[in-house]
Amino acid sequence: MNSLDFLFAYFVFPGLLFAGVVGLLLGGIDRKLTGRMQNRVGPPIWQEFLDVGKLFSKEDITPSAAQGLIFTAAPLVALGSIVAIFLLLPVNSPRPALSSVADLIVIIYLLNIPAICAMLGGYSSACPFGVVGSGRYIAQLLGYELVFILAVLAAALRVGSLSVADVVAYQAGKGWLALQPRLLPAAVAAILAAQGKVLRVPFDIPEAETEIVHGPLTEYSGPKLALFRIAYDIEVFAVAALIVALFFGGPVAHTLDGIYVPGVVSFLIKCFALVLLTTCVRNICARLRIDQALKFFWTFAALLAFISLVSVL
Amino acid sequence: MPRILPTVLKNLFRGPATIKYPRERVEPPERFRGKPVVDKEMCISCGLCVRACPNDAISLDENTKKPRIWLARCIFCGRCAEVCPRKAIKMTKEFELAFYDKSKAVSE
Amino acid sequence: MRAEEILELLRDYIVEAKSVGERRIFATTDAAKYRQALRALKDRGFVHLSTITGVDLGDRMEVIYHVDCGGIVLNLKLPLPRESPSLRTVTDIFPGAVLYERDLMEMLGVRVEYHPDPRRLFLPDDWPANKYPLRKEE
Amino acid sequence: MTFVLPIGPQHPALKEPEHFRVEVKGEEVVDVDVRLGYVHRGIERELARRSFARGLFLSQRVCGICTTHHGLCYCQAVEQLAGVEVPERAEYARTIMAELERIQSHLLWTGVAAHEIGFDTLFMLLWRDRELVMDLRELISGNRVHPSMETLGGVRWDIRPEHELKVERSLKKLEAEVKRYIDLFTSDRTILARCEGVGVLRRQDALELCAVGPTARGSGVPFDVRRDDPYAAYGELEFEVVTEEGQDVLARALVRLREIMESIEIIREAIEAMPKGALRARFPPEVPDGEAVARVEAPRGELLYYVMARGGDKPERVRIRTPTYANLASLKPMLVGSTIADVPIVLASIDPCFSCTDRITVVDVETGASKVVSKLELRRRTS
Repeated sequence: MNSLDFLFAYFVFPGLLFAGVVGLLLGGIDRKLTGRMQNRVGPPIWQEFLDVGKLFSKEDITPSAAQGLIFTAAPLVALGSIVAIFLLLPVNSPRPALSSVADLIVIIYLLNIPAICAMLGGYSSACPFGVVGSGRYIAQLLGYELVFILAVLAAALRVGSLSVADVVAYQAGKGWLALQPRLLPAAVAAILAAQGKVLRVPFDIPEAETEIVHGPLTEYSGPKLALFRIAYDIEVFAVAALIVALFFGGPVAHTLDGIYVPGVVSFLIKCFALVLLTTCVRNICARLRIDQALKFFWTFAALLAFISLVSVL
Repeated sequence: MPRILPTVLKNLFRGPATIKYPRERVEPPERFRGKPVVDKEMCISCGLCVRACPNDAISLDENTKKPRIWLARCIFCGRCAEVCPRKAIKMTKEFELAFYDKSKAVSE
Repeated sequence: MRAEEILELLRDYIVEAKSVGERRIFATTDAAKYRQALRALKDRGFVHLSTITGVDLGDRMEVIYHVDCGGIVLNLKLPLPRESPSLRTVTDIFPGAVLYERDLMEMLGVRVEYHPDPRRLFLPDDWPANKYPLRKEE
Repeated sequence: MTFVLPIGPQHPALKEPEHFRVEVKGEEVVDVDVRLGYVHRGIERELARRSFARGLFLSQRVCGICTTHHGLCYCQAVEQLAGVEVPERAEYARTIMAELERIQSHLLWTGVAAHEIGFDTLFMLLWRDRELVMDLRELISGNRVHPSMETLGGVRWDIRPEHELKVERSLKKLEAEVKRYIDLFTSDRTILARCEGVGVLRRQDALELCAVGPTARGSGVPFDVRRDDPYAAYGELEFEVVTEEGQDVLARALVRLREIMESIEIIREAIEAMPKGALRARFPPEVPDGEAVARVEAPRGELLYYVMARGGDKPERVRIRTPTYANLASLKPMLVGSTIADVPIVLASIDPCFSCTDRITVVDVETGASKVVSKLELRRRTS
């Protein structure tokens, strides 16, 4: 894995360019479907590209009361870390670009960095809405992270290794983990936690538009907000990719009645299906309060994950 | 099972309730009160409309003595069209009345 | 509860009264007895004070309590001197009057004693102290 | 340690500029103070300077959502003063327009409430159905927001048979949709989680603080001007006053939704019973000396106009007390004790209309002369 390959992997194929384009496209499709579900025309699919493009052309403002350094660094670190995850995730072949023994734990942490960056951005922006939003974000993170880790552990224990490549290889042989009765609760728990992780209604409490404007990102505008928007869209794609890799077989090429379906395509279809699910969920419920969300995560979702964890021991 | 799910899924396959204005347009109904237009020949310069207008948006031209309606002040209530004895003022169906230059916001 | 019964109820608190139409009564009272009148209405079960209106009649000021008595609107008029109009708060009888009295103080300059929260309601903070918009300046 | 969270005057939850100083300890609301005056246009002084015919159009513009009710209330007050009898057909036409306005106002509110609790799909669907009623208003009067159908002495246009046909068809469609919304509001778990037991206004507080409209009826107070003090054609129509016992945000929402169903029945009844006859009675330019109080049941509650005239064609004093003004006092018992997340939905639950509430007179006195402040200057002063 010499440095040139690494640069190519980071910036072009599974990294920034690919993940960015697919992430923004998924975001655009999500907005179009939401529009149609709400009986309106909805924006074109490439709307996310237009939004991000316009934001980059805007003036870059840092509030005077904010700690400039953290305020500016937060979006950059968020984007950098979320793109790094794609090196560790199996995208086109069962073996991810960078593979090591326990990369599952590295992925879990990398997935949390954008959330922490948003919190840092919120606190550093010295705006009351930012502070309240970040506080809520931490509370919600404690909620869904517990469930997500339990679910991922259940899958890893079932396979017996903490490396994504092994999990994908195991599933290639024995079929999707989600279909196994002992691991189905974990899959459902992971999807519920994903709804919280990507801040979709009913869990978009940190960014509750009608209560605290835009939560941690209230003071962000222009290029910094564009970076956060890209990081957010890629994060949605990354969470979907991880759940697909762990529970739905990952990028396994198979032939469907004669047509050869390459790994990447099946992987993208499965990710798209998951994102479609979150879109559907977000259009049929209202936003919960932070205490209700925590109660939901710690009781219902955690129980599901725990059941499959115990059954797999 | 949330009651709104069937509605939401049905909406996916139903056409949107919204249209792509301004490319597609909807014809306003017959009684629509849009921009008031003055028919100069019919007008007998009686000034009833000037008095009836609740917002003093109508004034008679100095020399031609015909009503001039300042659209920036007009509230499109239709009183002028109602009181005009010769029905010289009519409320058209035109409602796109944005102007860059305020002096042009006038209906002669 | 027809108009006559209400007039009967308030007979010794009001100076003169006339009922207009089926469901409107205009009664005038004076500074000493207006609180007993409102108290009698409250005890009789009419709890809804629609609003308090302040009118500057030029030679004197008038504060009108509009009370809803089961569909009939009783307008209790209280004349006040124009120089330094003042009256006691009625929030102890009708707690809902708290905003209306602030409005009265701000717009007409009627001093309402013992008001729980005598701050400004509508006018901006930098509004000159003793200027009252609803007073007749001429 | 309490922390003051400023909500407003610019805030996405508030469609109009008002300012709430919410004192919170952590997420729990300790105290609320409301500060108004940002859309303060001095309408009452303006009305005193305008003749009755012109003042009617200004009174309709006190509020953008309940324009018919403001115009109707002003007309009735002035008609009481002048002793003018409004023809029967005009009374029915006024009732129909008033009920159409109540339906669109309640649909608008329910949509905004759904948006406050993050249910955007419901928000979009509710506002799509509201277009059915807005199109009816535009069909009958030529303008969807300011129909200004009522005028001194009657109504300006007639509701012709082909209009009645369209009204009937749209109402049937609307009735089906609203039934589904009522079913949704009583069953959807996420809506119940955000609305049930939130912003409780006890019946005793509602009575003490003189709450009006759905805010009071949601706490079991059966106070409705249409039944207690009937105006227009409400005396001849049967309808029942909708009340709920829940005393919380959900109860107020259900009152409004059920009132839509009631209004649909009222409109159907009114269309059937509408007699033939004149649309307007002659209205004298001069009005005798005297005073009058008119009340209507606006979508948000009891709306009261007090008009006092000393002869001539201009009123001496006009007092407008809007329903939101009456409900403001009830906000405190509702909010104290709830959490920050509940503040927007509780604020919205009284369906506040602040352009209604800020309309008292302002006169620029620095220059000494009693020059009335122009609207533009007024906004500069208060912004």
